[in-house]
Amino acid sequence: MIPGSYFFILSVILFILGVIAFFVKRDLITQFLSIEVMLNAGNLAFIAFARALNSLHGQVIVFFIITVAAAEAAVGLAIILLIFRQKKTIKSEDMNLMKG
Amino acid sequence: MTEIFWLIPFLPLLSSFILAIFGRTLPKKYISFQACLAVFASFIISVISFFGLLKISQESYPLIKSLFTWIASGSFTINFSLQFDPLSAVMAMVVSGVGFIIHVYSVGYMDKDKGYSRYFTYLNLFTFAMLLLVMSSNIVLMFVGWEGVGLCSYLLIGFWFEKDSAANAGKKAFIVTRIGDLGFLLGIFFIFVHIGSAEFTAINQAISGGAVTQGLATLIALLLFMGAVGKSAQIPLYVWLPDAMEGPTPVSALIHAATMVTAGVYMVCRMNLLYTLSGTAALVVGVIGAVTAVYAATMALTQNDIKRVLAYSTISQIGYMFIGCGVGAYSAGMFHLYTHAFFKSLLFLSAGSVMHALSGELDMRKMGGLRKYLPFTYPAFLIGAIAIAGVPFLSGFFSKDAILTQAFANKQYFIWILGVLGAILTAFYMFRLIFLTFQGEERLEPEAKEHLHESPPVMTIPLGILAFFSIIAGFIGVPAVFGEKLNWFNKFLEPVMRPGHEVHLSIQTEWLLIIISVAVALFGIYLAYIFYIKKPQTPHQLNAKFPYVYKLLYNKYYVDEIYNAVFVKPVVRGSEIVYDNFDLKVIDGAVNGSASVTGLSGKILSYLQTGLIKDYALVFLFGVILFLGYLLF
Amino acid sequence: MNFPILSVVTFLPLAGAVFLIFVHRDRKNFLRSLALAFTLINFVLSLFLYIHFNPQTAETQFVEKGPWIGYGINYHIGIDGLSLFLVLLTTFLMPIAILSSWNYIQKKVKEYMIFMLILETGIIGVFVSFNLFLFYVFWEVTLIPMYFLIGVWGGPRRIYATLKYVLFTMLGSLLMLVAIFVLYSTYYKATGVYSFNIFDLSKLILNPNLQLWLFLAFALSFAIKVPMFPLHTWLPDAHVEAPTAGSVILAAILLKMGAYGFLRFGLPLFPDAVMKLLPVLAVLSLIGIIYGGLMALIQKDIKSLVAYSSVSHMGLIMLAIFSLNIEAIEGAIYQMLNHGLSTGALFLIVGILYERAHTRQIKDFGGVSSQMPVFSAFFLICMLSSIGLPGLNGFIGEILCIFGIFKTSKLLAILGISTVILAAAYLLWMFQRVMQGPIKNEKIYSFTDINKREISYLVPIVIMMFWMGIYPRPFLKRMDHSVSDLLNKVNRKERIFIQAEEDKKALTEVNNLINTEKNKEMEEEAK
Amino acid sequence: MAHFLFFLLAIVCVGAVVGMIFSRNQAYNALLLVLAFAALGGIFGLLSAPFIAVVQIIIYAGAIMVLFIFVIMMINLREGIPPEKKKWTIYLSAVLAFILIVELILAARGSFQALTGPGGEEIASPKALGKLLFTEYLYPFEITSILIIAALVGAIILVKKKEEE
Repeated sequence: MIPGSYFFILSVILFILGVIAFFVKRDLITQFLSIEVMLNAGNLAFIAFARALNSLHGQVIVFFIITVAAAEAAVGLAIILLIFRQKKTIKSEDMNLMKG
Repeated sequence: MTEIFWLIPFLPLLSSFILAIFGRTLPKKYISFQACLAVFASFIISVISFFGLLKISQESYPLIKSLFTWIASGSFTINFSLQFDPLSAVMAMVVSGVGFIIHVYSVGYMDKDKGYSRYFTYLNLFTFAMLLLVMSSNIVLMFVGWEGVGLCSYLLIGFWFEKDSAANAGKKAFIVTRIGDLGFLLGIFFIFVHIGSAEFTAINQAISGGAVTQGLATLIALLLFMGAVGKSAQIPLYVWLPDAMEGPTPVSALIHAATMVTAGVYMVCRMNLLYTLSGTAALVVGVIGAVTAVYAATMALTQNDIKRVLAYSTISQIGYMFIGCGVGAYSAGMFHLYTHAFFKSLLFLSAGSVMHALSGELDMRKMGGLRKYLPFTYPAFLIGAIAIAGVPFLSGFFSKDAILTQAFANKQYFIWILGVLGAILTAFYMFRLIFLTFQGEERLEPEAKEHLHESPPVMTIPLGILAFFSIIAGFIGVPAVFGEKLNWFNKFLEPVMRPGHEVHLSIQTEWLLIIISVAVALFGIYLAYIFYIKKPQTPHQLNAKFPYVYKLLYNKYYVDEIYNAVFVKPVVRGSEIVYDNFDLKVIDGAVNGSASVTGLSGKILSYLQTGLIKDYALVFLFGVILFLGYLLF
Repeated sequence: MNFPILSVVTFLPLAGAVFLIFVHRDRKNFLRSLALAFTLINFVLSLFLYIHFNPQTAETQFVEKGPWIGYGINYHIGIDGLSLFLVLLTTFLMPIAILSSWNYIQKKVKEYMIFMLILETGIIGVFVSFNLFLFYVFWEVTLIPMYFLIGVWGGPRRIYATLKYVLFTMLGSLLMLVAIFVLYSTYYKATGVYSFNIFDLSKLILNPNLQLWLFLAFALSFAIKVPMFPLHTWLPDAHVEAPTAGSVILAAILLKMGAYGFLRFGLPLFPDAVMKLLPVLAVLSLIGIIYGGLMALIQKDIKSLVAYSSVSHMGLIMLAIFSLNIEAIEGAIYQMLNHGLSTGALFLIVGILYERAHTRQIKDFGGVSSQMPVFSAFFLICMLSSIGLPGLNGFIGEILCIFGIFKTSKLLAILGISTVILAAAYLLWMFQRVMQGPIKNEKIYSFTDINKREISYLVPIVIMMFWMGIYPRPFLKRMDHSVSDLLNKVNRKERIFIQAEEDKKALTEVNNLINTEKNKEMEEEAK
Repeated sequence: MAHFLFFLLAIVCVGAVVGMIFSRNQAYNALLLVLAFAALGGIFGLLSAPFIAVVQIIIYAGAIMVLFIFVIMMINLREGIPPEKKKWTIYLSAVLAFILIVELILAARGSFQALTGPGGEEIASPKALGKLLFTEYLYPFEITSILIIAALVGAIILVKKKEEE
C-alpha cells in the first residue's frame, strides 16, 4: 500500500506550485490555469482523505468541485475574453479599475 | 320648552356646516335665508328659554344639559355640556339678537361680494362659537368657544385676503389674542389641578366653600384675565382691534358689539366669585379697565378713519365694563355690555352704510355734510352717538352711570376720575365724528358724489331696529334714585352675581353723580361743537401748539412700532441668527464634520486598494497563513 | 380568533410587493391601482383590529407566537392600547400616500410602489413586535425603502439627504443592537433562559449603572428617530428632498416610531435610568419645542418649515411622555396621531402646491387662495389642526399633553405652552404669505384647483381631524388600560428599587446596632 | 507496482506544472496542464476512486482545458508575456509559499499513516457514488445543474457581441 502521506505531500506540492505560478505569471489566462492547479491539489487531498477515512463523501465533494470548476472556467474565460476585447491586453497589472 | 335651550348654539353650527359644504352650489337667496333663519331661530329659542327661566325657581339654576363625555383621560374629564342661567340667557339673547340683525344687514352689504357663501359660513360659525362660549357649563368648553371666536375673527377680518393689510390684520388678531389665551389655558389647569373640576358649578362651590385660598384665587383670576385682556382688547393686548377694521363692516359690528370682545367681560362675570375672593385681581381688572378707557379714548381723538374711531371707542367702552367688574359691580358691567351691544352695532352698521354710500370711503376728511344725502343713516348714527356719549335716557347713559356710581361708591376714586375723564373724551370724539361726517362743508371727491345714495331697506331696517333698542334698552336697569324696584336687570342677574361689593349711596350723592355725568357728556359734545363747527380752525391751532402730542396720538403712541421692535423683530432676527450660526454651522457642522472625517480616513485607507489582483492575492495568502498558523499553534 | 389577522395586516403589503414584481413595468396605472388596492384592503383589515379590540384590558391582544430562529428569537406579535392606533394610522395613511404620488411619481413606478409596500410592512412590524429581535429587524427594514424613496425619487440634494438620514439612524440603531444583546445576555445569565420577549426582559431588575448605559443606547436610537434636539438636523434635509409621499410617511409615521420606542421599551425596561435622566430629557424636549418653533418661523422653504414644526410638536410629545402621568401619556399618544394626520396633511398640501408651481419657496407664492378656493379650505383646516384649535384633533392632544406636563411640573408647562403661540405664528404667517395677499407671481394664474383625486385623499384626513377633535372617547378609552399598566410598570419598578436601597440601609443600621451592643457587652465582660 | 505507478504519475504531474511555470507560451501551458490533470486522474484511480478518475480525465483534462485552449486561440497573442519583473513580489510570495508548505505539512501530519481499511471497488464503486449523489446529495446535485446552466447562459451573454455595435 502507498502511505497516505505521499498523496498529501503531492497535494501540498501541487498547491504550492499553483501559488507560485499565480505570482510569477503575468497573463490572466495562465494565472487562471494556476488556480485550476490549486483546485486540483485540493481535489487530490479530498480523495486521499476519503480513502483514508473510507468514506464516499469526499468523492462526492470532488465531483461537485469539478462541476463548479467547469462553471467557473466558463464564466471566467468569458470575462477574460471580454476584457481582452475591450482592452486588447490580458496583462493582469493593466487591470486596476478597482484602484481606490 | 326651556329644555331645548341646548339647541341654541347648534342651529348656526348646522347652517354653517351646510354652507361650508354646499355653499358654492347654492343660490344666494337661499344662502342668506338659511343663515339668517338659523340665527333667528336661535334667538327665538333663547327668548323662549329666557321666559322659561323666569318661571322656574332660582334654586334650580343653572339648567344643565350634558350632551356627552368629551374628553376623559385620567383625572381630566370634560363633559360636553351646556348650561342656561340668567347670565347665559342675557348673553345668548344679545348675541343671537344682535347677531341676527347683523346677518340681515349683511345680506345687503355683501350682496356683490364673490365670497358670499363663505362669508355667511363664517358668520354663522362665529355666532355658534360665541353662543357656545356663553352657554358652556365648564371652562374647558368655554375655551373651545373662546378659541372658536378667535378663529372666526381671523377668518372674517382676513375675509378679503387678497389685500395684504387684511391678511395681516387677521393674523395679528389671532396671534395677539392667542397670547392671552395662553394665560387662560394655564388658569384652566390651575383650576383643574386645585379644584378638580372644570364645571362652573363645582368651581363656585369650591370657592364659596372656602376650598380656594386667596393667593390661588388671585393667581387663577389674573391668568384668566390675561385671556380676557387679549379677547377684549385691553392694554397691553388691544393692538389687534383697530386693525380688525380690515374686515367687512358688519363683521366689525359683530366683533365689537355682540361677540368676541365681550367674551372677556362675560368670563370675568362668570367667574365673579373668584374675582371677589381675590381683591387684588379685581383691583387689577378695574385699573386696567379704567386706564384703557381713557387711553383708547385719547387715541380716538385724532383718527381720521371713521371705523378706527369706532374701534378705539370700543376698546374704551370695554374698559368701562371692566371698571364695573373691577369694582365688584358685575351686573353693571354686564348691563353696559348689553346696552353697548345695541349702540355700538348701530354705530358700526351706520358707518357701513356711509361707506356703502361713498363706495368704500373711510376717511372723514373726505366726507362732511352728508346729512342731506343720507336721511336715514344720519339720525341712526346720531342716536348711537348720543347713546354712547351718555346723554340721559338713552341706553348708554344708564349703564355708564351705573358703573361710575359703583366705582364711586366703592371708594375707587382714582378709577372714577379716569372714568369721568373717559366720558368727556367719548362725548367729544363721537361728536367730532358726527360733525366731520355729516355736518359742515362737503369735502367729497367728485366721483364719489355721483354714486352717493342711501342704502337699501335690507340695511336701513336693521339700523332702525338697533336705533330703537339703543334708545329704550336702558330702561330695564334704571338707577336706584328713580326707585329701588326698577332695576330689574340687577335683580335678574342676582342669582349668578351673588351680591359683591355693591354699596348703596345716599340719594343726594347719587343725584350728584348723575348730574356730573350728564354735565360731562354735554361738555364733551359742546367742546366738539366748538372745535369742529363754530371754530373749525381750533384743531389746527392746537396741532401747531402741541405738535408732539398730536403726533403721538395720531400714531397711536407708537405702540405697534414698539411691539414690533421689541417682540417681533428680535424673535425673527434672533431665530435667523440662531438658524444660520447654530443650526447650520454648529449642529449640522458637527454632523457633516464627522462625516468628512470618516470620508478622509476612508480616502487615506483607499490607497491600499491598488486594484491589482496580485496584491490582493498576496494579502489573501498572508491571511491564509495566519489563519492556518492560528489553527495549528 | 384563530384567524391570524395581525400577521395578515403586517405582511399583506409585503405580499403585495412580491406580487408587483411580476407586473410589467410599463403598466403604470395598473401598478398604481394594485398598490392602492393592497393598502386599502390592508386598511379595511386593520379596522377589524379596531372593532375587536377589547378596551377593558391592558393585556396584549391578537397575540401570535411562533418559533423562528430559536435562542429566544421568536415570532411574537400583538397589539395593545399603545400600538393599536399607530398601526391604524399607518394603514390609514398608506393608501393616501400612494394616491398622492399617483401623478407625481412618473419614473420607476414599479420600484416606487414596491418600496412603499415594503415600508408599510416594516412600520407595522415595528409597532406590533413584542420580541426585541423581531422589533430590531423591522426597525431596520423601514430604513431601506425610505433610503431609496428619498434617494431615487427625491429632489436635487437627495443623495446628501438620504445618506444623512440613513447614517444618523444607523448610528443610533447599532448602539441599540448592542444594548439589546447586553440585555439578552444579562437575562440569560440571570435565569438561564434565552429570551428576547420584552415582558420577560422587563422583569429584570438591572443594576442602575448598567441600566443607565443601556437606556442611553436605546434612547439615542429613539431620540434620533423622534428627532429630539440636538439630533434633528437630518429631518429638514430629508423632508425637503423626499418626494411628497415620502415626507408624509416620514413625518406622520416614522417619527412616531421613536416616541413609541420610548413608550414600549425605554420606560418599562429601564425605569430607574429614566428617572435619573428625566431632567435632561425633559429639558431637551422643551428646547426642542421652542427651538423647533423658532426655527420654523424663519424657514424659507415650506417643507422645511413643516419639518421644523414637527421638531416642535414632537418635542411636546416627548415632554408629555417624560411627565409620566396618565393624562400626559395618553395625550402624547393622541398627539402622535394628531401630528400624523395634520403634518401628513400639510406635507400633502405642500406636495399639491409643488406639483403646480414646481417650487416650495414661500416667496414664490402669494394669493393662491383666490385661484384655489377649495384647496385653500383644506389647507386652512389642516393648518388649524396643527395649531391645535378646539374642535379639531390637535386641541385634545395638546391640552392633555400640557395638562399632564402641568401636573408634573408647572414651570415646564408654562414654558412648553409657548408652542401654542409659536405654532400659530409660524403657520399663520406662512399661510398668509403663500395663500393670501395679492397674486405676486404670474405663474399662479395658471394654477387649477385641486382635482377629485386630491380631494379624495384629503377628505378622509379632514373627517378624521373633526372626529378626533369632537369625539375622542373611542380613542382614549382604548388607551386607558395600557397606559395605566405602563405607568404601573414604571412606578412599581422604581419602588422595588428604592425598597431594596432602603432595605440595605435598614440592614446596615441593624447591623451597626448589633455590633455596638456586642461591643458594649464585650466591654462589660472585660470589666 | 502501485508505488511505481504513483511515483511515475506524480513526477509527470509535478513536472508538467513546473514546466508551465517556466514556459511563456500559453498554448503550451494549457497543454502541459492537460498532461498534469490526466496524470492526476491516474492518481485518483490509485486511490480507488475510479469514477472520479474518469471524470477528472474527461471533464477536466478533456473539456475544461480544451475550453482554455479555445480561448487562448481566440486571443492569439503573438509573443508570450514574460514572467514577473518585480522581484520583491516574487521573493515575498516565495517566502510565503515556503511558510505555507511548512504549515500544510504540519497540518497534514496527523494523517501520516498508511491507508488502511478495505478500500476496494465495492465501496467506491460508481454505483455507490451514484446512490449517494441521488439520495443524500440530491438537492446540491440539482442546484449544481442550475449553476451550470446559469454559468452557461452567463458566459454566452458576456461574450455575445452587442447588436448595435
